[in-house]
Amino acid sequence: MSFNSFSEFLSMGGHGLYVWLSYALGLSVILLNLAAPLMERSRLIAQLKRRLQRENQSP
Amino acid sequence: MSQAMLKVENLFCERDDRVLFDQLSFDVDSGEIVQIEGANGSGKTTLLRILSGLSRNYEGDIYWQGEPVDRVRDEFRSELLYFGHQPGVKALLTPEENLHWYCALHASLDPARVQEALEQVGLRGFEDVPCHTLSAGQHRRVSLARLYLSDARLWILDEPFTAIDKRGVAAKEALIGRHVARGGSVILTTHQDLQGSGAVRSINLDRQGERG
Amino acid sequence: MVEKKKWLPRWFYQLASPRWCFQICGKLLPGFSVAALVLLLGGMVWALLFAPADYQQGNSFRIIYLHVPSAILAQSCYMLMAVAGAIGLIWKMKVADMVAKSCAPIGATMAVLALLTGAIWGKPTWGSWWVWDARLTSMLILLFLYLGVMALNSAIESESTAAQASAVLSLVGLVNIPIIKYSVEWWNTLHQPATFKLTERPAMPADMWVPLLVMVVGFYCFFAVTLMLRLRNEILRRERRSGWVRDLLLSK
Amino acid sequence: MNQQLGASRRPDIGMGALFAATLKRDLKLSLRRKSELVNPLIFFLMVITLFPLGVSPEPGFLAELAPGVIWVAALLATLLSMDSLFRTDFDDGSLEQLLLSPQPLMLVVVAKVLAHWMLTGLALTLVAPLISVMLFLPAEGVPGLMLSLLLGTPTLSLVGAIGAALTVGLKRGGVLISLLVLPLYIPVLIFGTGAVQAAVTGLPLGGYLALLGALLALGIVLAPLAIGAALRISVSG
Repeated sequence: MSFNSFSEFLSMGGHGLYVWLSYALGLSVILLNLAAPLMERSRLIAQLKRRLQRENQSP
Repeated sequence: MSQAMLKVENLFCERDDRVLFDQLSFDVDSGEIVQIEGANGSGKTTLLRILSGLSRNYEGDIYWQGEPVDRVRDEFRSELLYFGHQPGVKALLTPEENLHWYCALHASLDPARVQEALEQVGLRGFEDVPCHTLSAGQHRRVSLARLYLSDARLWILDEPFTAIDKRGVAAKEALIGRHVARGGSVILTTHQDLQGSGAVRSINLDRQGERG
Repeated sequence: MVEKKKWLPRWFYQLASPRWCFQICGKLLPGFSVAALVLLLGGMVWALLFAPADYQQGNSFRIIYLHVPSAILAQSCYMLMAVAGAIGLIWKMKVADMVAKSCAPIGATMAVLALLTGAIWGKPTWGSWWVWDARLTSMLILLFLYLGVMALNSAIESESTAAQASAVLSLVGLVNIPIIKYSVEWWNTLHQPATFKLTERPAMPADMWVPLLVMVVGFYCFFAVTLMLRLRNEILRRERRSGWVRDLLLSK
Repeated sequence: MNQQLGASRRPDIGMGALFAATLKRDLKLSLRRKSELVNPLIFFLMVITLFPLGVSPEPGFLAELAPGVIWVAALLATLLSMDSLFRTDFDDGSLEQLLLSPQPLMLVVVAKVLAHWMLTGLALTLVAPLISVMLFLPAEGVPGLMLSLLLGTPTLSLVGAIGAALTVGLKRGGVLISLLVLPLYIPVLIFGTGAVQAAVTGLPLGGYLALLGALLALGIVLAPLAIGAALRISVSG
């Protein structure tokens, strides 16, 4: 462990803003990259289903 | 030679979410005229572009004299004359300059015959005026002069008779007839009935679309 | 396909089948997800808590554990995109086209992340948010290349034409990347003396580079997950008219 | 008229003739449309004029800025003219005829790019001394400027043509081309301005010119391949 206390861990030797900003950005980019295709998937499936129903109604 | 000149097998093509044709198969033999029919938007132009090798968004096989067309691309191209929607005529160049460049693209054509071809389409005296000063019909005739120059065996003509007067149409039909008599083949689309060009086989794309 | 190339292994043809690819991605997804989660979480904890601080840069050095993996991923993702595009062009393989298309947005976001973390690291180190450092500049240009491919892909309506055109562009980009990198590095040495760099450092101790390695592998696993998610969407969309997609939809 | 069909094939003849014919045709076409011919030049001059107005007219400062400004302006002027390279041919159907020719497509493509370069890159190179006077570039830098432009602008045309070929089927390709092509222009820009700066400070030019030449050689070998493939793809769509 490189830190003695939690507040020291948060401040990161004065560079806390930069380190935590980076990790927040990193996490959000990763989560965004997972959320986007998952949302796209549910949207796509709903759209394709509607389409299929439309086609079945009017063959 | 029993082999068909052009053989199409199981052609499939879709555009904008719509199947234009599916499992389309036909042969074109030498000495044949094949007319592609169908309503507007049925894929006539698309089919001609696929056959000529311009469009590659299709599935299926096309054979030129028994060989897959992709393997004999250069031979195929030197035996092909394609006449599309856009006539391929530069408005800033004169009819003569336009045809000379066409001859440069097809090394087998003799530039010395350009004058003769222009005379045949009735553009004598217009050889050296820029094409943009010509009428729409004359403009198109510059492109049609290629038919008189050509020694290609397969002609693919997309609406060759638009903006051409009656007498011109008769002359073009006679030309097509002569081409076929020499052993060439023609695949074309037209809104007019063909007369006096011998036997015309037609392929209708409308029924294709329903099946697909 | 006009002729089948006999010398290619069988899995290549199986991969060429969208349906098979969709299923295999579905099977691989859980494993990769778990691996990515474990490696990324473990790596981050290790990087933030246990890795030693750099004697020159202090704790801002911990940004490297995000910056380097994202930069590496941004580059390899471009490579994959171009290679997949080439396979799609040569063998008319639909799945390869879809892989190439799915790669672009992931790679672009990775390039953005590498740029942002680089800029944030620059503030305490160089004293400004942006320095025309060779690596950052090349990464910016890589981002432009990604944006170009994506813009071209979305501008062309026909799906197969868009895929082919993007493939040509990404191949042109692939040839250019080494040239761009070389020229930028050379320009950089010409214009400013080399200050100390974010990455190139002699003999990093093991307790610094092991967590870095964990993060790099974790990022690759994460990349595999998000690529497969996107690929499955793309397969569904492009194969919407085929029977198996219809059956799949009806069963849901 | 009555000759046997396909009788007198003369393949492989007329490749040089085709190259010359295409070059002549494209030059003729540009010369008959005078406004388009001078537009890139006027654009070049105007961009140059903006810098003293926008930054500072102070000679020493401008002299320092000159290599970069001239190169960036040349780059943008080339880019501006790029869109029309295949556009008119696409619109009137000439491009279709070109693609259906049994002759090698690359030959025609290189001829077209050469014609384009002669009327943009070469023209820009020739007016560059005038511009360098306006921007107070020291006289020692002028040969370096002209040589670097002479070697660099053909590469710009070749790479730009790839972008033009990729976007020729699109209605609004103009802005997109810049997005696709500008990142690829960066090495030429770096080595080009490097050459001019070296010339100004009296350093040897050879290395820079060799690099620009290497880029050009690579471009001549690879770009026509990409342009040809891109044209077939664009027309196919």
